[in-house]
Amino acid sequence: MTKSNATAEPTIVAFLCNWCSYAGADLAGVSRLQYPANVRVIRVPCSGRVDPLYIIKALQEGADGVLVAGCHPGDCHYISGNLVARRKFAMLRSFLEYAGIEPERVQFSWVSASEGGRFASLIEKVVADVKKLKTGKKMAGESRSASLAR
Amino acid sequence: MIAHGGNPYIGAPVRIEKVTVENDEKDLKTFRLVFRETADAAAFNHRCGQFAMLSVPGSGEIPVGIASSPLDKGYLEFTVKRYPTGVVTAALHDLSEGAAIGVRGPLGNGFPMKELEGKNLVIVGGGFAFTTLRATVRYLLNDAIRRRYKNITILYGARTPGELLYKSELAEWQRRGGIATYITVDKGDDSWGGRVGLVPLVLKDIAPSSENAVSIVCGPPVMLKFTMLPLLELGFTPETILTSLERKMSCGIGKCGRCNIGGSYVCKDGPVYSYARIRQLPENCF
Amino acid sequence: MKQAAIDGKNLKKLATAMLKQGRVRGPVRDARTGSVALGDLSPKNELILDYANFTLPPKREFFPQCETIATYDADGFRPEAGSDKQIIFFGIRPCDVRSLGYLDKVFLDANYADPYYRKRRDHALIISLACEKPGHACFCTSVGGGPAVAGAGVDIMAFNPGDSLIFEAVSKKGEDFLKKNRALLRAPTAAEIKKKKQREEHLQNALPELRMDGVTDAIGKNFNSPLWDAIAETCLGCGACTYLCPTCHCFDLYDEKQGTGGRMLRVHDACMFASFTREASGHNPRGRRGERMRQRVMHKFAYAKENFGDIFCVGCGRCVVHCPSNIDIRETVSRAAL
Amino acid sequence: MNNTEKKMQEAAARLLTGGSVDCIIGFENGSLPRTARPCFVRNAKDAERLVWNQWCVANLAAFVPKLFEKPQKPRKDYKTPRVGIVAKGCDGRSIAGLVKEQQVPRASITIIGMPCNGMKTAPKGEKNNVAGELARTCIECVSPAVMHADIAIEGESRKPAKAAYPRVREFEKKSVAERWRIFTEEISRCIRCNACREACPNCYCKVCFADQRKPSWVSPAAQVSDTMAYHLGRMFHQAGRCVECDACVNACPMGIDLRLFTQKLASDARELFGCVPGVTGEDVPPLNAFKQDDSESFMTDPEER
Repeated sequence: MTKSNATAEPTIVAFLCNWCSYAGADLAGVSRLQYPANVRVIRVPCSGRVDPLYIIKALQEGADGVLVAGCHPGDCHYISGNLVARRKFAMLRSFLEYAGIEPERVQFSWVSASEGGRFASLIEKVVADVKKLKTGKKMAGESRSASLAR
Repeated sequence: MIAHGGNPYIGAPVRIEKVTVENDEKDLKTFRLVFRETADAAAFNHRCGQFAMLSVPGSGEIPVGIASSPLDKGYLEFTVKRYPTGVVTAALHDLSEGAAIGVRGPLGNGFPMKELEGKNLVIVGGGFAFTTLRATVRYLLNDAIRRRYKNITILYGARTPGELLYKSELAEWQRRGGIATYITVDKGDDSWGGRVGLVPLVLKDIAPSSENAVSIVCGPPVMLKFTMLPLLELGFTPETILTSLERKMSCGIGKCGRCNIGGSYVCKDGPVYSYARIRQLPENCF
Repeated sequence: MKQAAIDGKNLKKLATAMLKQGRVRGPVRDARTGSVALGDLSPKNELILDYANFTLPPKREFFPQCETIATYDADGFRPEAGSDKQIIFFGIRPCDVRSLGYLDKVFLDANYADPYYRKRRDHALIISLACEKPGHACFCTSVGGGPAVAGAGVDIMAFNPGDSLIFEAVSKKGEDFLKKNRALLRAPTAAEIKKKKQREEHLQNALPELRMDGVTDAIGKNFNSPLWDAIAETCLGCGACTYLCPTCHCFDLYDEKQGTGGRMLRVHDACMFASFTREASGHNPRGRRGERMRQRVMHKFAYAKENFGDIFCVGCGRCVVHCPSNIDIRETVSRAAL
Repeated sequence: MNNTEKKMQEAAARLLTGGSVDCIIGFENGSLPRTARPCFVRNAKDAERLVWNQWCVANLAAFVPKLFEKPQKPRKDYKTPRVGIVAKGCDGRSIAGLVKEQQVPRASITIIGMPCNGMKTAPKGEKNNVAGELARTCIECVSPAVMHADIAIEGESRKPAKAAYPRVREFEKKSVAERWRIFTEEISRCIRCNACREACPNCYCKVCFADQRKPSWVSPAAQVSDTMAYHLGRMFHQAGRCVECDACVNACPMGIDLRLFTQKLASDARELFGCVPGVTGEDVPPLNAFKQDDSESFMTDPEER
């Protein structure tokens, strides 16, 4: 990850579910669809596996944005993992936004294994959203080196 | 103490020269370290039973007993067990030969080798706590040193034959004269022709004389606990039983506050204590 | 110049003069909470004289909660050099000054002097201000101090007998400071000195007295008492007591990776946390809350006495006030010393 | 002595004499003026130590999960303890939550439900501020009555407030940058003493994520970004579980306004899932459940432009 504070080329960490969204990303690749190279993919078994701490940690370690994608409702390999995730992320996104982390930085979406095109446009949208933000690396930029000698 | 530019918190740079896997489980490795600066190497003079902090950049530091003899010049050896939950031990085990780490030490008091001269020594070790005892035995076996001490008896036990450390050295000690070496395992296997039995029981069996003798015991807490009684029965007084304790440490120089037992700091006042002293300490040490 | 006085109205001028001589840390109003905290003096942040004490102890100025002690990369470690800037500390309470004297014993011992602490101490001038209104949990007089008693490590002791401040230089550094600023100072009047004496006597007797003689031996005998578990029953296991204690100095060293390099940090740690002594094998020599409570109390009242000759408690009362369960060290000590 | 306090002492003494509980967790007078502090009472004689006044602000449920931790090595003589607890509305809500999350066997707990007129807090360490103020959590409390009391002590209680979250609404109106500034300012006061976590009845994890070192989610270094991660993580673990008791706020020695943030979680849980933890809601915490028609308006649809 770069150390710069600019959002010119942001780093997006994408947590993709193994069964749908990761396959969707694969399909985008196989289909030679163009999408920005800013994304760093982390494959997870299910969107329900994504602990909010993963997202917070990614932001703290310097990610400019985080994307979580899983199977569409009804398609979850584990029946309901994505539905539990949906509730969790609804609250998480609202909470982070409340604390001052721009909603553009933390996004969630459904991408199925056949939606290579949707994946490519999703990445385009997320990268464009994050590029619009004034500052990069929200949490990391804030204070990694600041010490609290009070 | 050798550390980076005299700063007691920062290790002097060393290189891992050689890694030896010691046991069947492959969770015990001996690391041979060589100082990057010759001045550091020349100035590092440890006593048997002392320890040092090994610093793995990015992971942290751990206190480890020095397994090489003070007479082994040019390098230091440490045997480290990898714990599934341990951050530093795991990182250290993942390093290969040539990697750069840090060492600060020697720390702690060590065994009083000078005071032990002219005595019979009974060295009892169990498991991977044998490391500083190995340093001691290597030291004692030096020809110039050996004659300063009388009879030397070594008893070393491990859970299984595959868990015995320093196997080739053990074999050599058993072959050579001048010391009596007893090796035992808790549980033998098909290839094991040696003794089978727990260290305290074997100790009773071989019954070394306590006359003009000092016993040095290192091992897991439960072994220490059950070894004290047979030693006392053999006539060793609490003052003539020495042992080495372990505690979690961070600074190694008596400041960070976690290794103390009562008012005694294991890093600085220990790790070597006589059984007499241990009985004075308020907590159960093992 | 050993003794000097300054009129209240000239205090601002002294502040301006001090700011020219270095960074000045003193009692200033915290904009967010309205309370008085130890902060940077500036033309906007005026010195305040009416306060009991700061929530955070001054140890943090010399032994910060988190400091980088070295950075490293492929070439090896580079120890942090630290700042060469002089800092004038104004208004450190006498109890807290004494705590610095105790920390000196720990960090500046003959064998392993701590270079980071050393540097900060060497670059500091400490002006202590006698207490006018001790807080309701203060018990400094019971542990060998007093609201107007200068502790080891102070450079100048200041008193506030009314509309003026009286300074008494205790160290050479303090004398130099008074000499340097003599244009703003005058000799104290006899009336001022008399008033100061009266206040001192009054304050020394104003605080409740706890019996502390023999406490070390008495606690030592109760090491294995079930009392500790009983006292710790309502302990939540947080570190408020230790982090706010001016003499608690336990720390951890922590490595933080950043790319191919990283840094070594020293961070405050607390004996009240279970993780403090938990070993990689899972074994914890102080696994119970009562054992950790015992460690904290014994460290101050027995082990410090054994190792350094002093009880490491200055009676500031922070742990009493800020414990979420109001576990009161005064009560703990008297129970344990029975 | 007030009548409520007397009745509570009698109830406690009765429970202990009758042998239906092993201990009672209640309040006793603190060592400082204007404080009451938690205490454990084990025999009926000591029940007179128990007090009930306007300073009984701590949430006693925080002590309960630890009492039910089983010994590491199974012991034949281990018996599940039976615990009595002197509870306000908030303590009661926390117990209900702990029962729901199976941390505490309901049958082993006897709740002495107290009438609650709201508790006062005084600034810590200031000598002359005698008054103390009604705690914000009490002013905004939506359920002062103990709902699951086994023994209900009669007396006057506050009227439930309407759930309105005015400070949350006000904060939401600020710009994202301003919110971040305030969040940063509050969090940077933190000294990482963990008092918020330890005082919280819902923080019963045996090893907190913040203490894990493999992986290390949050560095022990009290740098602002670590501290942010700690608080975001800890608070979000309370999503749909926080009973708004302000145990964290009262425990904090630095006076950090954690309520400003925990209330957002409470507000969202109510709005999105109709859950008021410890009062209404599904049989499991809302984030352990789902509905087919949960809102997903927050999700990104790349095709919608």
